[in-house]
Amino acid sequence: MIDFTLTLLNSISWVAVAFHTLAAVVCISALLVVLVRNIVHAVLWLAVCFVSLAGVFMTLDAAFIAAVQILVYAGAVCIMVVFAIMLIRRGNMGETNLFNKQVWAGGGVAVLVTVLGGFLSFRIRYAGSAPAVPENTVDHIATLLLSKYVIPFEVAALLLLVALVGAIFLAKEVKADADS
Amino acid sequence: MFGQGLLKGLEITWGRLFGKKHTVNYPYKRIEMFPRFHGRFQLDVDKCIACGLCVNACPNKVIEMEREKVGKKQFLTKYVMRIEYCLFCGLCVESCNRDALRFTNVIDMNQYRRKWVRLTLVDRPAPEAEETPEEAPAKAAKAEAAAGKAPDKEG
Amino acid sequence: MADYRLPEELMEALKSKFPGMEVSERQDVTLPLDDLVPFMTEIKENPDYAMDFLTNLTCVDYPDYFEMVYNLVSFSHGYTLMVKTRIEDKENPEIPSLIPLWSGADWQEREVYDLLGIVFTGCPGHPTRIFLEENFKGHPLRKDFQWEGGREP
Amino acid sequence: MVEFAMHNAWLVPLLPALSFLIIIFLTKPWKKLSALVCVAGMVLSCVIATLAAYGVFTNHEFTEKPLVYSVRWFSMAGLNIDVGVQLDPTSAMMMFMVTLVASLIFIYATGYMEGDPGYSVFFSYLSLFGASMLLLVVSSNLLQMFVAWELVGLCSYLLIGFYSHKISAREAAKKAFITCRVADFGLLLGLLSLQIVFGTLNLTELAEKISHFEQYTTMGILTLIALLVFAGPIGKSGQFPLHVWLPDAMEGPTPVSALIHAATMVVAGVYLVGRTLFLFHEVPTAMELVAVTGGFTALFAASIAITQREIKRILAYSTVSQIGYMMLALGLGSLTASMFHLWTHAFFKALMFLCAGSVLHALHHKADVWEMGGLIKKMPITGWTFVVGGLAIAGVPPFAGFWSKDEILLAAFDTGHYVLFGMAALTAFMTAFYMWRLIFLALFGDEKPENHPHESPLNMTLPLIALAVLSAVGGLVGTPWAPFWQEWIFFGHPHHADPNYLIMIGSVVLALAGIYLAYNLYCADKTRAKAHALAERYRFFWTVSYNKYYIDEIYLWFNHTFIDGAARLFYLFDIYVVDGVFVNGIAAITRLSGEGLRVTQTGRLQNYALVFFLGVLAVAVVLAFTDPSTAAGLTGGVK
Amino acid sequence: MKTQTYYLNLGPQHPSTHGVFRIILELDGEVVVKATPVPGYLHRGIEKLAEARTYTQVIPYTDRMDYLAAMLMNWGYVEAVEKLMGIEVPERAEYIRVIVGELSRIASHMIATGAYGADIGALTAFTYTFRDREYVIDLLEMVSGSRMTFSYFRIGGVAADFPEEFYPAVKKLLDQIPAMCDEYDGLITGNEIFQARTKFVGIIPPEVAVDYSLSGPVLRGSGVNYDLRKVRPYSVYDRFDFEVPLGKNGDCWDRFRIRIEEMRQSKRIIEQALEQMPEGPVLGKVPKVIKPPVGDAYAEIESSKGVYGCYVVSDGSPKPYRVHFRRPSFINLGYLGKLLEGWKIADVIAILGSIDIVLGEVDC
Amino acid sequence: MGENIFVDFTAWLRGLISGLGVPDLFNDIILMIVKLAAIIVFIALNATWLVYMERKICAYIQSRVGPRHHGPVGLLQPVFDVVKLMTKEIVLPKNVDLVVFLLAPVLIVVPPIVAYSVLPFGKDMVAIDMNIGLFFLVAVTSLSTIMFWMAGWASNNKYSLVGGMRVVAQMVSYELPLVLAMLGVVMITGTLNLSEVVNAQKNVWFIFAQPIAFLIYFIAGVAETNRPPFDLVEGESEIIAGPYTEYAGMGFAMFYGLAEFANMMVISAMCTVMFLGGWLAPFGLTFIPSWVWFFLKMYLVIFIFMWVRWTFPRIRVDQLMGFGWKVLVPLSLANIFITGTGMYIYRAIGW
Amino acid sequence: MLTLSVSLHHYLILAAVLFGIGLFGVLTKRNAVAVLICIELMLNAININLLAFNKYITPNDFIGQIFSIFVITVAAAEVGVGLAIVIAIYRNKLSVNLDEFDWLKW
Repeated sequence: MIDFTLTLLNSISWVAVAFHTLAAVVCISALLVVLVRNIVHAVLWLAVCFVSLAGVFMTLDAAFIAAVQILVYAGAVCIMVVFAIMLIRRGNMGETNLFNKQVWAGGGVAVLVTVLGGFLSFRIRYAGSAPAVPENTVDHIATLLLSKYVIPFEVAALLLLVALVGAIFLAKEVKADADS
Repeated sequence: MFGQGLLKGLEITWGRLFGKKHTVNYPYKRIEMFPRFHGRFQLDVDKCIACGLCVNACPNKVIEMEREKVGKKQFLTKYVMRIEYCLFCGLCVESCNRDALRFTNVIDMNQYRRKWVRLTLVDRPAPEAEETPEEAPAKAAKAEAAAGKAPDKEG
Repeated sequence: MADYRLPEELMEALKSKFPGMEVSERQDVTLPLDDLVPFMTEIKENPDYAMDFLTNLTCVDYPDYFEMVYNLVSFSHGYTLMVKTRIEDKENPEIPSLIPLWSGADWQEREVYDLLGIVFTGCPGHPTRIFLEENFKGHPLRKDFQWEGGREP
Repeated sequence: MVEFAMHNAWLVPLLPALSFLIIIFLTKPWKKLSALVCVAGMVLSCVIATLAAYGVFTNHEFTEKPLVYSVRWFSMAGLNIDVGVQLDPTSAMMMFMVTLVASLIFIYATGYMEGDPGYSVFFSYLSLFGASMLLLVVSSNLLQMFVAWELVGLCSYLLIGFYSHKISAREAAKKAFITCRVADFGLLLGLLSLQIVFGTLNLTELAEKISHFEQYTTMGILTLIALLVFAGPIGKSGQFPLHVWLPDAMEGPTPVSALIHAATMVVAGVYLVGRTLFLFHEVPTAMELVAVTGGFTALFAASIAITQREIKRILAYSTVSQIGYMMLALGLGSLTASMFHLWTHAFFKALMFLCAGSVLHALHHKADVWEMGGLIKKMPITGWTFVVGGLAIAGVPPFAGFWSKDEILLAAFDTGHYVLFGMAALTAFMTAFYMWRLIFLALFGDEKPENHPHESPLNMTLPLIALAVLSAVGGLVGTPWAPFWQEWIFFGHPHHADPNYLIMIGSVVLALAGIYLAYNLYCADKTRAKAHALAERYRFFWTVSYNKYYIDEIYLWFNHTFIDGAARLFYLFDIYVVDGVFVNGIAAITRLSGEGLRVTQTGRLQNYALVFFLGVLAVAVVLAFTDPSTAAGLTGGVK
Repeated sequence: MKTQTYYLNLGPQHPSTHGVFRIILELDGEVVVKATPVPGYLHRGIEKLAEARTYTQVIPYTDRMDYLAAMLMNWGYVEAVEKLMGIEVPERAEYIRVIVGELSRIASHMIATGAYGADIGALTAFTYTFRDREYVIDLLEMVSGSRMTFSYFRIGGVAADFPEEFYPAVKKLLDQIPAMCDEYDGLITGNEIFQARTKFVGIIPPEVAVDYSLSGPVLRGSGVNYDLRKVRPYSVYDRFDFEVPLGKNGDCWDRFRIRIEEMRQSKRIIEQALEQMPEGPVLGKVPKVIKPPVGDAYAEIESSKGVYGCYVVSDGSPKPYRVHFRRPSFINLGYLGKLLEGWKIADVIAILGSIDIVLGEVDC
Repeated sequence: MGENIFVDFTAWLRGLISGLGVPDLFNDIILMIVKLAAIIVFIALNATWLVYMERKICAYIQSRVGPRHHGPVGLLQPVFDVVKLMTKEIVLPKNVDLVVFLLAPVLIVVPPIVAYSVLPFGKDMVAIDMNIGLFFLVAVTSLSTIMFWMAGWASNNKYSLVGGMRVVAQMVSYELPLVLAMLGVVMITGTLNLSEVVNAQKNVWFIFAQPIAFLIYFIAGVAETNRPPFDLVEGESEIIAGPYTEYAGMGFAMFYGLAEFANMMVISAMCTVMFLGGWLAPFGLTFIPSWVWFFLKMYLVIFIFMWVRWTFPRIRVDQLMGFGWKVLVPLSLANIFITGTGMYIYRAIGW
Repeated sequence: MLTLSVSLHHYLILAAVLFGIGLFGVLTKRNAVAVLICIELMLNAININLLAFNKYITPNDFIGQIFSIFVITVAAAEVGVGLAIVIAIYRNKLSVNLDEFDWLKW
């Protein structure tokens, strides 16, 4: 019995344990994002979801992307969202994340999409065990980004700039009208 | 140049870091009080003639005085200062003609309960009357009148 | 000590303008209530006086009347002047506000209203209590004010 | 150097254009810098133009065969338009004249516009105008010329309306623009016809083709074309009956009046007719029309100028009159005389305008000559240069005007147009009269005590002096005894008229008589009683002349009666036919169908998204379950 | 465009209100749209209390107004009573008054300086000034016996002459004061962050300052030269040579800096007073029971916060009929509501600190 | 002696556990837990020590002597503080968002703890030697913003709310110059691995190669830890205590003691690693263990933090943002540019 | 038998579920901010797919990783602009309820 357990335990890989735990956390926190009634809690669950997703990325040997995920999503996007919520604050936050009238229809479509996606994913056949991912991914990504993908990279930079300017312009107060 | 003031500030604090410390390790070590310090009251009972001037001088009606007439002299039986109301202005001490009421340098008047704060300087029974009828009773009466005429009850 | 009072000739000029005014030997001016605002406007706006600084404003509750006291200073000439006026109506004392002339009168008038119950008319937002709470009954600095309480004997 | 200038004459219009761009985009906040850029651009152009002109005038072959540099602008089937630079003596002279006068006026303007809030903008407009005018001058192509023609029109509009806070300035700008547009429409039609008929607008090719126009068209059509083309100059050069805008254009700043409405732009019409003289030459009717129009305008405008009171208005009518002179010369076929007069006129008229500007500047824009007087004592430089200009325009030898006017009179006399000659001679007399009337009224006589004139600053007087010198000696290039001018600028073949001393002396006598009459009426007689009496005596003529023959009023009446009536008619058509049947009818159909479809448009984003994803789902299902390879392709393409 | 504002209740218990004082701020983000100051949390009715005390007994109550410069509070009151009664104060007493008054002013300004530093965030400055203030207070304690509420002045003079050990001590302190001021200057005034926080913040134009009856460093910070010690010298101030520091812009920085400068000037005054001090009695000829004639008197002095005036009415009895105090902090505070509009929360603290109020005085 | 004490201990522990026949996976997990516990203990110990140190330095700067009654020279004072704070009641104000309110002080210590896992404390002394260690650290520390915000939001107090707004604005803004300043070092070393960064400073510390970057890093680091002169998050004279206004007892201790000092230690440790040569011994004083050097340098930086704190006033919120965006960010970009140019020249010369 | 191995399909199903949850939120939440949040969830599901394919199919090309960087970039930009729009709308209408945004212009 002990031997069997030990064998079993030895057969478990780190990655598998991590993946299943993190996947569970991701799914549950994502569901909570949708289901909780307070938008602030939803955002906090979103942060949890993003951090766990970073963990999932780690299991995919994409440590760099994981760090980016934490930095951008958990560090920046969530902050932006909570800031926006704070700006559009109201007295009672308890009822800020409700469903609209098409909840059943939407739910049906979402379930169908999920089922179809899951079904289709099983159609993919690939060579059983994956080849090892190189140890140092950052160097490769950096090289590729600045050589082969330099134009998309720059375009993305430009996009960010445009988004920045656009966001400032949109959210800027019009002071002239505020005097009344 | 910008930053000069910042560096100057750092220099000052750096100097203070190793400079003289001004803390006194109270209560283990105490500073000498000045002679005029308004500390705890002290009543020299022997000098006191229970004239009541201090009672009148007090702005806040802190002093409670009880006296009995023993012979020709007024005899102080009770002298209580309600220190919780005291302003430590020193007017009572100043008003004392006999130099009976004085300040000391003692500062430990704090008490755990408010009702203990009251300072009882004299609380004693009056001695048996020693008949000394030759003293003028008018003087005593005058003193009593002065004592009775405490300041108005405040509005 | 140097003299900072209003010179005689200026005082005479004021007297001729406001016949109802009385001048004490210390050169304190006592005015009828109706003359207050014209008088104050005159001594503030007229460059001969230029009383641009209202130092003090208070009120005294005398048995028969309220007496308002104003202390004025002229920065340019260095004069000082004490102006008094009497409010005979003890029941509903009212006096025009001087806030339009000196904004500094604002809080002082509120204080006087609060403590003595003089109503200053002519300015929005007044009278409002400043020290005591809004629903406090009475005006403490009046002589007839009675207050139950105080410390135990 | 000269070679470079000649082969790079395109720089001449380009430099002012560059200054325009620099001022507008860079130096606008810095006034002095803007002025400097503007002046520098024009002076550089002037240097290049001078060198190029020198090159042209020292090399005889360009008279026969102009130096043309052109590039293809655009080409379509059957339509090839070039842009280019054509250097021949006429354009070289014109280029030189324009850049020179413009440079001087720009310098003058730096002083005149001092303190104006729109200083930089003004100079940017001036630069733009310079560029456009030079583009017009150097054009090798009629379309290019038309573009430049419109550009100068635009600049004229901008500059007349420069004081846009004044209602009169705005109105004048609009008037000028609309009047010129009317004329330009004719010009455009003419150019189109030329293109249609001859298939080209290049000047050289056109000259070639029109010389045997019978291969292409008939005489009637050609006449029509010539008349249409002539419509443009009538408008732009202020010929009767479209002269009305020019006097009003004096609302603009004085440098503008001097540059645009005296020296350069208004003579563009003359220049155009000169450039296309090969066309008019083939059409005698048109030639006659040009000559008559010119002669009549000259006399007509001069007769108005006699009674006007505002200093710039007098000069404006004088300009109209002098341009009529040039047209007359053209109509007589004498390009030489016309261009000669254009040349001299540019100098003395610019000079007089600038002097007038200087006077106005000194008198704080008090324009009535009757309110001036004795200015020559307070403003000696302005005054004496004005006198030089007056002598020049009156035709007193040896000043410039005398030689050119004499050339025109000679041309009229030689070609046997005696009526026109008489009109021209009368005009010359009247010119001398009204101009000296102005001079005597404004400069001599008693000083008015309410005026406090002062001499203008150096940057205003220096151009005056330069122009005065040019007005004095500018005519010496074409005296009958030394006919350099006639050697160079001609149409067909050089015309060597012998000096006709009779005409020469006659014109001088006429001029002197005019001056004397003016002196008699306005200077010798301090009270001017005689002048008033004369006006009273010929009250009718005076009134008509003073009210400019009521031309403006006639136009107004015409507008109200005919054009508004036609507009009313079209309005009714629009309301009932266009709107009623087409617009509203179609709209009603659309609206009805829209109301039916509106129900599906909830406006809710999520509703749409739901439907969208249903669609996606359907597509995915179809793709996934119909053909496995498609599905594989959909999900990553790996088998 | 609608923007939401919200209310923030600054005080009555807030570290930066220097006591119990409340400002209701209407904020748009961090910017003050409207500010309503609410004083009165420390109102004890001193003016009413005074009506039930004898003239001498009022003196300890005046201590409790500006408890940071209690000597000056005494001074204004006794000056008014002396004016009412026409008492001649002995010259030595006047000099003693000047010395203790200026020492009191130094102590008060030290607190203002340090507390302002603490408001801006430099807590160390606060401890430094308190440390130095202790030495000043020691001197005052030496002469009066108390460290804060001195009750040292008497009608007609002062309670007691200087003790002998006072003179060397005050000399020693005066020698240190320039170094102390330099230290504050180095630590606070010269600091760029501090300057950025205070320069051009809370600007009071001079005409507004006069209109609102502001006084003291607040008025002088706006450049109005109005210091009673110079303008209408009372006591023996006309015998001293000193300067009145003035501000240029009327901003917080000016008001703050003036206080440090005034400390230096006070030091000069004390030095001169010590030099000139005559011998003689310290208490004038005053009746045992003070009964002023019927009438009224108004006297003003320049306290550390501004013009401190006292109006006394007598009905001939031994108790004053009416006492009114013109408290500079109270009147200086009157402009606060308008002044705060348009500044940020952090500036509210900076402005309030620069006015240097003492709530005991404001609420009286 | 001492150099490898921690490394040896880890190896010994690993050997011990595998000797018991525990599978490798669990061996790893146990070691992980041990390391985590060590880090937490380390942080807690350091935080208590830092509380004491801060009080002492504050006192000394202010001419006082600070705590001295509990233990020798008051060394036990923080212990007493902790005991007091732990036994204090946790006050729950009305209408707070309870879960968030209680979670915030707990979560606030997570990012520093995670950050320590990649910090090299000494030679070969690093929990996880990540090749993107620096990036990971930056990412993780950026998480603490949201915890502060949670505290400010959940408190249902306007001072807290203003503090929450400020904390978000400030920390997000100053992260940028912080990272950009470190980028200069990264450009020189060409690696994100912290151990390699330290090794690259064998010859010269980067404080000498990148003085501007050091200055920017230091200033931004002060702002990131919300300490004066950038403490407007808690700025007690303005908004009482910012997000922590409503916290009492242990919650307060977590914010004020643990989180603040843990964050400060992370910033100082990063400063040491990036600019001060990490665990490298200066002047060849290698007989002192590397981790001692590391801590010495770290504490030097912390001391400067404290020194600055007790000297400077607080700046205003608009000045803070202006300084960050208009001074530090352009300056750090310029630094990157200068570094790049310098490196190019360096390579071109071919030294 | 308990198997705890991980394969590409695991990741794909996780991604599908996450995408479904996000889609559900997008379709049914009333708050505009919540909708934005759910869009982020969907984008992250995509990222899982990208990285999973990258690891299991083309581990040496890094296309998936690079693409996911772009996705994250675009997502950040989208959130920024989206929130700005939401705030702008809120300033005008004092509401972020998507049901009320059924006008096409204001």
